[in-house]
Amino acid sequence: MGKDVFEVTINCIKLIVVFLMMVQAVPILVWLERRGSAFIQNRFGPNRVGPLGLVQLLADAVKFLFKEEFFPENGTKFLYYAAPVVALVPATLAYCAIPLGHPLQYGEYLFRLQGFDVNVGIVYVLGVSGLAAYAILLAGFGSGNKYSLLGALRASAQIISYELALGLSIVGIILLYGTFNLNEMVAMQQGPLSFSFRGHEILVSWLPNWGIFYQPLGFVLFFASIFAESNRLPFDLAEGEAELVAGFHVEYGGFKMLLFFIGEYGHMMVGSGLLATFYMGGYGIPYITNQALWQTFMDWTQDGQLAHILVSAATFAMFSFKLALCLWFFVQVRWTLPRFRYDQLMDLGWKTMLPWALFNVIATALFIFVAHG
Amino acid sequence: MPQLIPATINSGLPLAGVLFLATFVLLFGSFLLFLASKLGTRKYDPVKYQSYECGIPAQEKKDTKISVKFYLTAILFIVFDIEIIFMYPWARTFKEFIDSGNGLYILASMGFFLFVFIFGLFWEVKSKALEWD
Amino acid sequence: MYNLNWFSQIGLQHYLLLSSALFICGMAGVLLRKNAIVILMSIELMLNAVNISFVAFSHYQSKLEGQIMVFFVMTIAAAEAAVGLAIMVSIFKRFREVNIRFFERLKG
Amino acid sequence: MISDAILFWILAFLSLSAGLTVVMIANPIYSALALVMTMVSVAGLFVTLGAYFLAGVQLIVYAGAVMVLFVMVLMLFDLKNEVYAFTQGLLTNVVKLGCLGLLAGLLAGTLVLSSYQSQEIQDKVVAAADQTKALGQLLFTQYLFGFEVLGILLLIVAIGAVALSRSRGGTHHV
Repeated sequence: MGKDVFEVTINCIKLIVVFLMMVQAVPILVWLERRGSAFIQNRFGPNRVGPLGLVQLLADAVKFLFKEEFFPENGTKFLYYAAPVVALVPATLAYCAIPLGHPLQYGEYLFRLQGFDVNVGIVYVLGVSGLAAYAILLAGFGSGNKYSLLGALRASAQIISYELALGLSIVGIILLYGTFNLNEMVAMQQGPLSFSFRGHEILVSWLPNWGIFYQPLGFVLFFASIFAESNRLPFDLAEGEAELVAGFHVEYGGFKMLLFFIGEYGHMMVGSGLLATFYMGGYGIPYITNQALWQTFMDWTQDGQLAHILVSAATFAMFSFKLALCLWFFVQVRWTLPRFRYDQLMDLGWKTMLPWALFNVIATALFIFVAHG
Repeated sequence: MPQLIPATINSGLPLAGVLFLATFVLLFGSFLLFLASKLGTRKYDPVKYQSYECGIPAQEKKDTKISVKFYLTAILFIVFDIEIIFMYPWARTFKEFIDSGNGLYILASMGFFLFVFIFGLFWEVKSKALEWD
Repeated sequence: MYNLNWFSQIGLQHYLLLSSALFICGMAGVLLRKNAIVILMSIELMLNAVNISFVAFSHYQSKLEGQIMVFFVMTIAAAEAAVGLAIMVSIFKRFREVNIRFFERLKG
Repeated sequence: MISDAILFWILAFLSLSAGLTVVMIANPIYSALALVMTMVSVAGLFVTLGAYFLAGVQLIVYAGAVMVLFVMVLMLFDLKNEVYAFTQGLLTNVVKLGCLGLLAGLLAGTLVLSSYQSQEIQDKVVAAADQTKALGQLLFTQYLFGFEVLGILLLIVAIGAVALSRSRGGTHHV
């Protein structure tokens, strides 16, 4: 955690701040989703409360606080109340492992712009977010309702099915970078596209050195998988309204519902953050290495400390921009594609994406073998 | 010449931070639920507390028929998940093996494993274990 | 001999003590419980306890072989759970029962 | 290191209390959830021992896959609460006593034995810097055969599970 009391305190505060950043992004995302859908469907959307309706979600949150407490009589009390709280944990723990910006050196202290630096970053994120199935299962069983149970089963079967394609597309990433650490991956994606092929150095100066150009198929598979993992349309079979009413959260309302929402949007943010880190250079600014960026700021300000701060700020802004772009895709896709049928969903996961992910692994391994040999 | 510090200093896994954050999040969620339960109004009505059943009175919950496909999916998931986990250390050390001149060896060892993996997947598809209806 | 130092200096013996305690927990579960699924879970608990001691030995003797063994144990445990649960499901589907006392009647 | 000691005691408390809950509690669903808790804290113990990759695998395989299957199966069975979780009778009491005796013996043995050896072993703690790489290299050279055999074992499990789910469940009628 750190060497002395000051550093430990800063690290604890930083963890809470990252968590709160994730929580406060949810109202903005919901607003974006509602306004965006209204824009796509030629409506207005929420526009009364505050400028552009921005305060609408704050008003909703306050309303949620005063909703009536409610417990279905067939339910199991402990599981029913534990589920929404548990739903928060996996997304938060995973999100805190994603690097949000270049580490900041301040005097003798080093502050990371990320919750914690894990040297087995990918494995940790996968392991922690795998726990998300429990919140769904607890909610489904704790409500004591057939629809909830069926929705929970569907959701967890869907999540675990797409975890396979997700895990396999990450094998391609590990082959490419040769590390589990997310920071090292970002460091390898700096500058313009360049790689060595059988001893020849090849430089493509008009493209950034991003993973998406090495792993285009892996990118598509990963992108589709994170939609399924976060139960978003076109994969939101868990809450097919026509068949299951609302899936595993039929019996939930008020603030408990909001906690589930925060968990779901948290998963979206984890998925988008990983997508940006693996395939789009993470917090790195395209075409420029971080060292060159620092040099530019150094020449400009003539102050090493200020340049460090500026590098961190610029990379953080870059990461936020990439994250927002990915999140907008989630919204855009929701209002573009129709929902799958359940057998189509399972077929897509097991019979289409899994073989293609296997093909991606084999092709990547062969390419690296040829290029290095 | 001054340098920008490198982005990575291998620091293991800060377990204390993870535990702290998990505890904080659990307390945060419980506190909000507690607050909501204190602030909310309460009016008792027996119908309100029945299970939601699209308007008709809830029936007995006995003998809910659940498709065996769900277990089968979960079991097959376990099997394939472990095979994928085995590929992680392989992918991690792949470049080192190539650099030490053992590229063909590591490729062949994973080739056999992948052959078994693909054979299993092919068999599952062929035996219609993955069909949903 | 064992003063406050014993609590602040964590060594191999702490992990071994914990491992043996967890192992006995699991063993008691296997021997005493009636529900067959709980028995399967207790076996998983025992395997986990063994894994702790494997990793502890590997750490304190700076040999990685212990970790490889844990890898293999985990795989076999998962395989065992998968097959065991598949058997449980097919028994439950037919007889609506997971009590091990009931299985005595399955002799053929 | 006092902070390591604190972490160890927290995790030991969590895993032991959860492990006891698995065995003691009558409702199998709570039993399974307690086992999830045990798995997660065992993953934490692996981290304190420097086995980061194994901790991740423990989370993914045990907590994320095997226990999900257990919880799913239990929720679908929807068993009624067992009043008597344990078997009854003389034999049970003998087994209980035997467990206690074995526990006492193991604890005493560990204490006595490790007080002899702990000094010499503790000096050469492995450097945790790049264990994952070394682990991979060891797995794919010295233990390659076991690795390939496990692949075949997993194939057999997959086929067996499908066959079991198709079976009608025995030839006799109740």
